[in-house]
Amino acid sequence: MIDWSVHLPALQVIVPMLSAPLALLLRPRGLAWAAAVAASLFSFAIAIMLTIGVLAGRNFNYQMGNWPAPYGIELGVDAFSALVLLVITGASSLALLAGRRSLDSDIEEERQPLFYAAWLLALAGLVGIPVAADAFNIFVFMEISSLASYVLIAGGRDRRALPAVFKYLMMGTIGATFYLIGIGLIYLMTGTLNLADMELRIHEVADQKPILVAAGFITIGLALKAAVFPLHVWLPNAYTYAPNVVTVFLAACATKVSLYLLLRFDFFVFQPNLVGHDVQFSYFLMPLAVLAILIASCVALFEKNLKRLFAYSSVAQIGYILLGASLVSVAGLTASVVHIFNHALAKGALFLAIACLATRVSGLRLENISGAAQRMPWTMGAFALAGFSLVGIPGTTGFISKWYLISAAFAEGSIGVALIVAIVISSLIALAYVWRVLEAAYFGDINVNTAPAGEAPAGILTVTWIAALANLYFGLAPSLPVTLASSAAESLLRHVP
Amino acid sequence: MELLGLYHYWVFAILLMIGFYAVIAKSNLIKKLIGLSIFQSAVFLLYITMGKVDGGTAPIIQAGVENAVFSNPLPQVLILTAIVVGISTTALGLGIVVRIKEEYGSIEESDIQEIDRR
Amino acid sequence: MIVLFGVFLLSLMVITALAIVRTQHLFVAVILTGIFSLLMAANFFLLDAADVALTEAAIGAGISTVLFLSALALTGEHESVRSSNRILALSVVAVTTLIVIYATFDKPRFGDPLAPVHQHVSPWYLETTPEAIDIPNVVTAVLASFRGYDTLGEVFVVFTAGIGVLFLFGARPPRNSGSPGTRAAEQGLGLRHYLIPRVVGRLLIPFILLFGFYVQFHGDYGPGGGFQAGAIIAAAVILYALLEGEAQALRVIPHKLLIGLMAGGALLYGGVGVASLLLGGNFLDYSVLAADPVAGQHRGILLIEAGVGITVTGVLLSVFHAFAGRRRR
Amino acid sequence: MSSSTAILVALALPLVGALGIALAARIGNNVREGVTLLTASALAWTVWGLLPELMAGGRPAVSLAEVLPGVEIAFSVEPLGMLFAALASLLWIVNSIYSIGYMRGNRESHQTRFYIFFAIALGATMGIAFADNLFTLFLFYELLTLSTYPLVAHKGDAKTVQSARTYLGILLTTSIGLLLPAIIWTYFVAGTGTFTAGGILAGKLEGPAVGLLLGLFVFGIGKAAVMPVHRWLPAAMVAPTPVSALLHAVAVVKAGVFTVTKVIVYIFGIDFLFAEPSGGWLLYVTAFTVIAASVVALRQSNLKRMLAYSTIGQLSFVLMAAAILKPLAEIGAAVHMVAHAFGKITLFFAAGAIYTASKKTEIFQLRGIGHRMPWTMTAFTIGALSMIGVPPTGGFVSKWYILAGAFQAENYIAIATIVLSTALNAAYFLPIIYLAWFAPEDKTLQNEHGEAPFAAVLALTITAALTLAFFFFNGPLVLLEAQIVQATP
Repeated sequence: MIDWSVHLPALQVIVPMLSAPLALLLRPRGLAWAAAVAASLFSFAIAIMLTIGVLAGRNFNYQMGNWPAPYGIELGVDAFSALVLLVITGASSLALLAGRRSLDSDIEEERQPLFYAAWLLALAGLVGIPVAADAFNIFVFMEISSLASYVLIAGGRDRRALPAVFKYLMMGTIGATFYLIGIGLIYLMTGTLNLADMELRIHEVADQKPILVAAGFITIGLALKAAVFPLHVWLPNAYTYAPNVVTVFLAACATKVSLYLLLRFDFFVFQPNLVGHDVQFSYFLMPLAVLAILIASCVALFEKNLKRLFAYSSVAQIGYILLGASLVSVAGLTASVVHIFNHALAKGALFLAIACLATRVSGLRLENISGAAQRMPWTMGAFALAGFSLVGIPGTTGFISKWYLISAAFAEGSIGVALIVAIVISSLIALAYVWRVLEAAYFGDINVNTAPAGEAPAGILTVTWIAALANLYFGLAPSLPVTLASSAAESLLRHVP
Repeated sequence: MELLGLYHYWVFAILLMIGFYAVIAKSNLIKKLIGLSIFQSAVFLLYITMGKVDGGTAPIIQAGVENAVFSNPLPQVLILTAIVVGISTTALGLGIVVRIKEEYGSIEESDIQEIDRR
Repeated sequence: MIVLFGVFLLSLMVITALAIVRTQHLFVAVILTGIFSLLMAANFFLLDAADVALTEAAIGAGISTVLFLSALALTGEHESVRSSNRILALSVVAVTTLIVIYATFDKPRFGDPLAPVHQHVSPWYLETTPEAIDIPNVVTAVLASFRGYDTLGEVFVVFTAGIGVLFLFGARPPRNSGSPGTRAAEQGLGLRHYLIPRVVGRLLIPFILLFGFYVQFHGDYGPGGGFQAGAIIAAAVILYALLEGEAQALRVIPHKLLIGLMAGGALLYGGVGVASLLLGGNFLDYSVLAADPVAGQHRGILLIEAGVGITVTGVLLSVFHAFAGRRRR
Repeated sequence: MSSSTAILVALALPLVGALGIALAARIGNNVREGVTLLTASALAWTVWGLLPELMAGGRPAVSLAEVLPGVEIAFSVEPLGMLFAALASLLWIVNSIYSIGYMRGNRESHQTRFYIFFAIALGATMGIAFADNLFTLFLFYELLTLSTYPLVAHKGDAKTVQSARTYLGILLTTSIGLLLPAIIWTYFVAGTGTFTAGGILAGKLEGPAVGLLLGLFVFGIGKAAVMPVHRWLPAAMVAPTPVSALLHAVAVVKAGVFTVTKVIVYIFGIDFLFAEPSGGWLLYVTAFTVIAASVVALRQSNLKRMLAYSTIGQLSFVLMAAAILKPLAEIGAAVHMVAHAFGKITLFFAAGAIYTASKKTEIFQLRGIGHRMPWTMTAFTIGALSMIGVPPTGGFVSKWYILAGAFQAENYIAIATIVLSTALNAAYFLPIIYLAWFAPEDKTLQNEHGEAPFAAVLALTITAALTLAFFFFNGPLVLLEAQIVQATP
């Protein structure tokens, strides 16, 4: 009898991956969606099982092809990766479940099998990264996820999606290549690709110039992929012109995976080995994070296109995640990791609500949704809930993140106070831009020409509400993400001398 | 040999620079893609260079040959993968460029921005 | 002598790269890129990387050039705007280069057998391959078995690109301008009316195919394997399409079959992994595929290399047809 | 029903009521209003049922969940909260009766939404009253803000939405911008945010930081309307009058001063704060607000806006009493909350009744209106006298205690402020009383009207009676609130 639980880390990747060619071959075409949903839900279930295992104190290590590490490729799942896996597979499942009708209107029927195959590949690529424990393997899966995401975004109806994708492709490839250069330099000095092995062997490297340069290349390369300010320029248009449910999926997890990797590399490989790297890391990231938070929030405040508005908000939220990490403390990292989870919930729900709106409103601009709440009360209700979560109203997930972040900042003394001021100001800006939308929808006059005819279809609405209520649930009972996050933070910091 | 080694690394750096420059400075999308592939090629060179061993041969073990020195197989494997990844990216990029041409009638970045602004 | 040749090749590469960036004629740039790839392949060969050299030649110089040219046919060959943001580009590039050169100061000596790269993992591969896998080509052993999971990922990267291009071109072009009739006819005919290319091509195609299969199945013993073979076989079919016309080529290998190849190869590879799971091993542990572990490795490598070759052929051909079948408006 | 169950029931009742209202609205308006009244009565019964245990010195408590390590959603009943909850729940009944008269009399739209959010707001008020720690309090504080927004923006025209934006903007900005950091700071310093007799910050914080934290709290709690964060209150007057009456004279604003008082008493501890000079600014700021608001009120011509500024002054009056930091003054603060609630709700009811009957909103229009609306204007007079502090009204009692506390502390600024504000109160209320009763009617105005609908008149009569009764029967309350200061070690 095979003990399947041993194989969970591998199954996590190969289930969506092998489903992709199957989905492509399926006839009739409507089945492709069903196959994608099934595969996505299945990998969600695997992620849940992995999480349960991790919570029970189990450590998942898997030798691909049964070759011992560091010679073969190793997979590993700990609390941090489990949390990211939950986010990815959850976002994919919800977006797919919600997206059938919405995608039907965006993508012609004959192209749909290709599209769903690309979706599954994106999913496989994204889950492949947190599961991997080998630097080069990460690169391969990064490329699968990137190429597949380009395809998904290119499915947008607006032709502006194409230049947006091209830009994303360029910057994404440069980011990946930078990462590859960094890995190459480390490999040059240590002769290994396995992350754990790397950490041990960098100690022995006498002169560290190449390692230092490698740290720079890897950090910048991943920052590009994670849309860290000011390397975020690909993000707003890519999110804006992608099909609506693709935006849900990618906004919830694509940049998060790169952030995960950034943190993992910095804390597992560089912090323990490079003298003063923690300080460099902080000085490099903290100003960027603060600028991201403030500037991107301000841009969002004046943006009229709904999707782009929240895309800029994502750039700001990435700043929050980095800000916590840049404090290099348990509290700060916990805040970061919790926010990875919480922001995915909030943004996912928001973009789902926007997808709901899009089923009835054309041109998702602020003036077009004037009075929409009267025709679409459920949609706007979910939108409001998710919006509150983004702002950080107590009782929602966003509040939990803010709580941890501000607590962590208090521990930093006078710099902390300045950070708190920045956090608070940007929360208020977030309040303003969320409110601008809500006010237009609830109290704007209905424009006869553009007003929605009625409520969104029940299917997508149900999924949206599940996501919105998750914001409430994890705001009041956040023990799952908090437990995972604090254990992730501790394991990250254990590597810092 | 030492000099050749450094020369390899510097050529890597120069090619990287040329490719990167083309990616950033060129407005033509095809030219950008060409730049990107030069950029990636430079990295291939870096890896393969580090795999070389003095007096080594390709890592193919021949029967009867004892004490042969082999170059490092691992970087070669990695670059095999990277080359394939590179062509995949290029193919997708070209596809997007063709679609952009169809939609916008131009493949110059500046023209496209101009059209979108209107 | 080799040193001189190496320096010569490298210098030539730099010059070619500069020429590529400077020329405003995209056709010239693409052809130069092909030459650049060939130079690179030659250089790889000097550095003992035979497999990589073969791949770079087949994919970088061959397939990539074909793709660029077919794209050029659809987009135009002249670069009208020279450079947009030169200052930004120059400064970013200068900083990057300085950093890279800074890193090279402490690099281990080129070719030093005692460098850390050659100390840790790679000796293990060289030692373990004869006993555990028993094929001469260590690169293939690492590629297909020790790091088979990477290669699986790689196949899926190719697969993704194939899906991507098909997806992009599945969208109808916005306007049907131009005169589709004549253009289609032209494409349909290929070079059928030109006797010399046709005869030479016809003579060549079987040999190219044969070479492709040789590379596919000889990959265990010498340089080669699924990727190279896939590229070569695809090149043969592309040549056929050029000679006999798109339509004829599609009649031989229809669209549906291509998609089947794309998906089938990937599934074959994955299937081998799942089979080893079901037989009680870890994913991609070929040892369990036969009673004897080494025989199992042989079987596994044969199958996955076949999977790789099939997918690469399928994807490259699909991509080629997607480009070639697109009408310029 | 055990007392901890009672707490949960008190929290859940309004929410269940809101659901019931939504469902009942499909049956008919009378059923809907019936549900509202039923919910209000049940709530009052539940809350008042807790009173005997409190009087006996009991402190029922219940903990729902631990959200984060050390951060719980927990509730407990202590004298201040009991007072606040009892007051709000009692007045909700009266207010509901009044709402029926007002909303129907003015043919308001979206009445179902109105009653639903009203019930939710009351639920949030109960949460604030019973919160056992800062986190729980903050949770319900924000819920109260959000649930009252639709009530303020009820009319939905551009001007109303603009005012509602000011309302929400100021309240959320201050709470997220100042109160939240203050709360997290407290948790960070003290390791807990549980309201504890005698405070939790003593020995954990010193010097200017104390004053700073107090500032974050006082201005973060925008609902207390200490200048300069008072502007939301006049803005909120665009709401229908029942909202202004119960929420913006009782529930919301009292939630503000209640929270500040609670923070002073249970987080800082009055002895700690008294000994710490950096917190002394609170007295001056509140004293200034009392005077300044009264002066502004003097210049208002719109009746509701005048009442709003009067409220701002009275709120700071309570805070100033708390800031005297002497036992008698703390009792006075609590008592004044009640006295002001009865008086001010009466005044608002009267203003609303006048509007319903005659559509008059400005003070100068009220000449001789006493003869057309004798019940209403009698109630108005009683309310106004209570504001000034003339016996036999409730206002007199609280001013007495506060003045006694001020003398106890020899705090001459407070004494002077009390005297001056009394004079100012008289200056803006007496002219109205004079106009209403003794001035001849303005013949150019459309004056053919009588009293407001019966429900409205009934409600304002009840509250006026309560104002008078409070003068005579305040003993139990004083006893109850004395526990706060006795508990101080």
